[in-house]
Amino acid sequence: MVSSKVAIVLLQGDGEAGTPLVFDIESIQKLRSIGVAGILTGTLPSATQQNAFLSVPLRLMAEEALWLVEKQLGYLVHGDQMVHTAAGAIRAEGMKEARDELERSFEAQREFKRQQHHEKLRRLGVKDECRAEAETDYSRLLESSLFVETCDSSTLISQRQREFDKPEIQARLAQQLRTGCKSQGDFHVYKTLREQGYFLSPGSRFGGRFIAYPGDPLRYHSHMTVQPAMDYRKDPLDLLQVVSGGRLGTGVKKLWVVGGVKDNDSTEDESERVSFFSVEWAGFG
Amino acid sequence: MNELDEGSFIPSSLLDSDDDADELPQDWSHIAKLSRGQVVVPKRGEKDYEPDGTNAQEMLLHKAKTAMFDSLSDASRGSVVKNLIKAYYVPDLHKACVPHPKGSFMHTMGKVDRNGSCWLSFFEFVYLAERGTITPYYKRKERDDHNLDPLLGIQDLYMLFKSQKESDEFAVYAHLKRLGFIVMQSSQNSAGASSVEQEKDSAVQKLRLRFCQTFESLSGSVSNPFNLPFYHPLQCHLTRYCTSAQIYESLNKLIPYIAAPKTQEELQKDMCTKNDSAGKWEFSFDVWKPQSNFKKKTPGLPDFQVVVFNKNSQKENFPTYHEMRGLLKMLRCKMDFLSGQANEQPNPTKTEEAKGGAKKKSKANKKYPPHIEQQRRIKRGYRSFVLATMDDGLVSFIKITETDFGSENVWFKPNNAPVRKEKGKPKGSKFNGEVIESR
Amino acid sequence: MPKYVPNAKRYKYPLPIHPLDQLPAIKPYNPISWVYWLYCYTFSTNQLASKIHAEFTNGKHLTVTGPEDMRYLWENGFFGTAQLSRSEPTWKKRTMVRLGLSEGSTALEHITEKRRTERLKFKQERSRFEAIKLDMRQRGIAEDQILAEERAFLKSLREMEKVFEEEGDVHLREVDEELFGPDEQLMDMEVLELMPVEGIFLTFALPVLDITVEKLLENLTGGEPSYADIHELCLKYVAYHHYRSHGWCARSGIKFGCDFLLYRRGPPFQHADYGVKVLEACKPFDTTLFSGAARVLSGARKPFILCYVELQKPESEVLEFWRQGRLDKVFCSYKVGEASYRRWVPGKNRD
Amino acid sequence: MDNQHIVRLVRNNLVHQQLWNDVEEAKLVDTNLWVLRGLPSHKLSNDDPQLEHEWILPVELSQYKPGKLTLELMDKIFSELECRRVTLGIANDDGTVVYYFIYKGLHKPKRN
Repeated sequence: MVSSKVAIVLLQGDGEAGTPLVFDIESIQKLRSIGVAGILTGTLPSATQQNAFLSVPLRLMAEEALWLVEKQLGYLVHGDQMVHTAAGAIRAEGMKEARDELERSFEAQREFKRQQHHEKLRRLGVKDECRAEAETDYSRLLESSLFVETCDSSTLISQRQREFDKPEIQARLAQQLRTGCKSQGDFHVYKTLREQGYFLSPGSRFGGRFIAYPGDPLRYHSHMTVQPAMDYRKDPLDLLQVVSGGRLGTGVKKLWVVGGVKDNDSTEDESERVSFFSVEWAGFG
Repeated sequence: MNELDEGSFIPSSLLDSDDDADELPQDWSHIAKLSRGQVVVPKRGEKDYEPDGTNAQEMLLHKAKTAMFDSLSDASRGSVVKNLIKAYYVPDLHKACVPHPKGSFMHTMGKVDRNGSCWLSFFEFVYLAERGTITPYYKRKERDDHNLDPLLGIQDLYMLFKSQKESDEFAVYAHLKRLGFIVMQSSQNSAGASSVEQEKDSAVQKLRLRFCQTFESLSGSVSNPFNLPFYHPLQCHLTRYCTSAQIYESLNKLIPYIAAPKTQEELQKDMCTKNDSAGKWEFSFDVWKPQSNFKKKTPGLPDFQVVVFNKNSQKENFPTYHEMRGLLKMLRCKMDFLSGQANEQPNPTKTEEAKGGAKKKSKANKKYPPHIEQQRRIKRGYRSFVLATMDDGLVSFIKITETDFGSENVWFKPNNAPVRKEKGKPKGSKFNGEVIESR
Repeated sequence: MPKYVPNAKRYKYPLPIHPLDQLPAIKPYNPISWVYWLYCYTFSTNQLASKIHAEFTNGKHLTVTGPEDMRYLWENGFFGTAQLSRSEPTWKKRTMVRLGLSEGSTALEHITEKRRTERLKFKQERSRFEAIKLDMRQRGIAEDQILAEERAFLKSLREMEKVFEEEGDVHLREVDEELFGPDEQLMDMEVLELMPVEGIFLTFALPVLDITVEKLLENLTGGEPSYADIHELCLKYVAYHHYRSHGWCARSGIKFGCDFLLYRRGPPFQHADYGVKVLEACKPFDTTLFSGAARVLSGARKPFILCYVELQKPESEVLEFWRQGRLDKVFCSYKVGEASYRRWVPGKNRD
Repeated sequence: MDNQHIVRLVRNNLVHQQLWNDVEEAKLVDTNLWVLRGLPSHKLSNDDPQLEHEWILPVELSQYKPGKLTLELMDKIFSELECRRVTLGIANDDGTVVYYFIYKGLHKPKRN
């Protein structure tokens, strides 16, 4: 089942937790189908002058990445030296293979374009004898219009990155990622909501840690602004935040939600780990 | 196509991901039209409250997803052989070299060396590769032969970021670049300033510093003279206040405040006072508004400077006031509030300000009554910088502006109040601007 | 008709301590006028004829109960908040109207109440339509037809809005009987509450309340406070005094998630201009703390001011001043610095 | 947490400003907290099936001290009252009382 897991690249320097990214569009599609939307952050080549519709890489929240690893749906890949090593290890045969690959892609493009061209000429009713002449011109034109693609995923390290999918490596990377988060409790809040079917996205713009959607954000309005996790027993509810949160929620039609995380050592059921409360302005006073 | 013109048909609601209209963009069916250059008015409010189990809704969601993923996979990055611009990443320099540079990106990006090669910073390299403007390769140091330099994918490029901070900064860089802003890395920019100039500067700097220090110590003793009991019960028997202003003035001596520098002189004084409060903060980018006559070599002062901050990283926090002040002292950019002054007292060393303010001058120099002028001053504030906040992929920008309520007194003065004129009936001098009670 | 008092006259003075603006004119050619002026000057005082009575109820709540006193504090600088109204004490007037005791103008709360009922009705209509829509979808009716239905529905809502008519009924509840004293007159249940910072301002900075500084401090922070006990209150007061003393009318910003709202003159004249959050200068904060308040405020088009207050002396020294009741020395040990926080949208700042 | 001193304040506000009916005071056994119970003058939300008695928990917001209302305490209150929502009656230090619904668990926002 290794192949079906999504590779999550952790960008990190020395001793850093890492920024989780996904580069492969099929993987992104798969994540979406299991309730992980993430945020696209790269320039969309077909519309490079705007920020509303972006392309790969897909950036995940640390909590998302950790949940995917825990659920065996994804695995973490890291190594700032990996590209250097892979590039250095390439031998002449390797490069030849890459060039052959490019040539094959060109050949396919030529084939496709010629066919289209012929099709067009036929439709226009150009006679066969005139065609031969046009053909040489066209060939020159065609050669310069062949497309060299910059791929989303790496071909250099595609073999190497699979080797990261081993329990002990995953445990280490996950631990590293987890300790770099501002709040440890947020993971439990994320997990509980995710497993109840909510889609979550980063929520700082609405004054929260997460925004929760009842289904795919492409189709549904968000329902809640989820606050950073609280300690169930120790942290007092900040009433000033309740007041502004509740008012804000009324305006944007989102409930203001707090989750209290119970201690690690408690024997309670995992699903009882977080206790949620939803706050809403009562409409008077 | 020119980088600037391209953006003009895109509605402003699409420009920024953190649009007011809530949430994330949803309708990818527009993007196909967008890339064909048609004017697109994004539709809003087509979302549902929650899944209701109907097929119709399923269908709509399916359509939305298809539109999204089709747009993603149809938009492949790269260029045709004719326009191919190869850029080679040089690992030791963490930069990329374009041996045969061409194209409009060179107006605002890269540095051309003696051999005619263009050197791209790592951000420029990744950004241009993402757009499909250049084709990225990895330069293997032991070989001159490019035939053995492998082609890189987007994933490879990202994996070459040296730290989380660098990748966060790149996200902000790309966000601004996509909108047509001209963005330079701040450190890169100042390092580029000629060393001679810097040396000359430092001599002057030292002189100024000494002056400022004496000034500081003097003003320090003056600004806090308050050691008398403030509102002593006897005060009311000894002093008579004849106007509300006098009462206010006796009250507002109590709390010391930090006054913002408001003129060239005050700014220079502030800049050369000791600055150790910025901590680890420094500006990431110098940013210029989109402009067609930009000169890389003599860019002038940037329109604003940006710091980047990751709100979810354990290592980072929203800047404290001390850190903000430290950043303000380091600020080297155009300052709107000076534009009016530059006109009155031309200063040859600061022509940039005058130039930058020229466009706005007509607006800024328009005379308002003093109390309106005052409100505008308070509201606009003084020095400012932009704080780009990274929230797991969503970037939002906050403008932090030094404000100064302490230097202004806004109590109501009946004599300055706008006098409402009654038609055809000139007011008597005794009237004093107040409306007479009506029965 | 009740006598109309224009705002400019009613709120003539920005502070409860008035200047001596009734002094006679001096005529340079008339020495008698000089003497008369001097006489008036000597025997005039800025002091109130009698200080306003304030007391602590329910522990820390500093309240003013005299109807005249409540009015005075409201009209001279907008101090305090009436517990049964939004800001100005209007409860008695409103209740008279509600119980049909006298005729008068409709108070603000009455109008909002009515609007709320209307809004609720509209919303009921909306949810009824949502159900219809769901039903149509379940029956597989085409989307554009549903949209057309929706447009028609929205139109009908607007019609309904137009024809909404007034209704006024008076009924006395059982519990309302506690409002009447032995003399069968409506009692004023309303009291004016002062924020702790307002209490300090009207005791220490201006001699307005009949309460001593010592008693005030004891009630606010206890007899033997530590520095931690007084810290927050000091920060808030320093900021409050700063704005008040430069002429702003500062009132609680609680409903906007911040500490103070600043008005140029006061609530009857215009909406608040700024929202202020008081912070410690050297303490790091979580961004969530700001972004909520910033959104609420920007929704109301009010700039958001971060007011940083910094202690410049050792804590022990300040605490000692506090214990001695030397509030002047306490508060001038702090320094104020300000920055504004606003969302910046690059796309709107390109030219 | 102790809220006895503000019960009257919130009660008067409910009765005389918000015009609620049948407002009663009660003390909880588990937590020693005072709560109010009363009937609003009109339906508070369209999502409510009908006009019902509401539970109100008076709490004090002091800007100078952090509160003591933990989520654990909230859970105790809910389990003793056995209701779907509690209304927080927040007494501010400026004299106003504001009201916020607090629901146990995740609750959906109003549709409109």
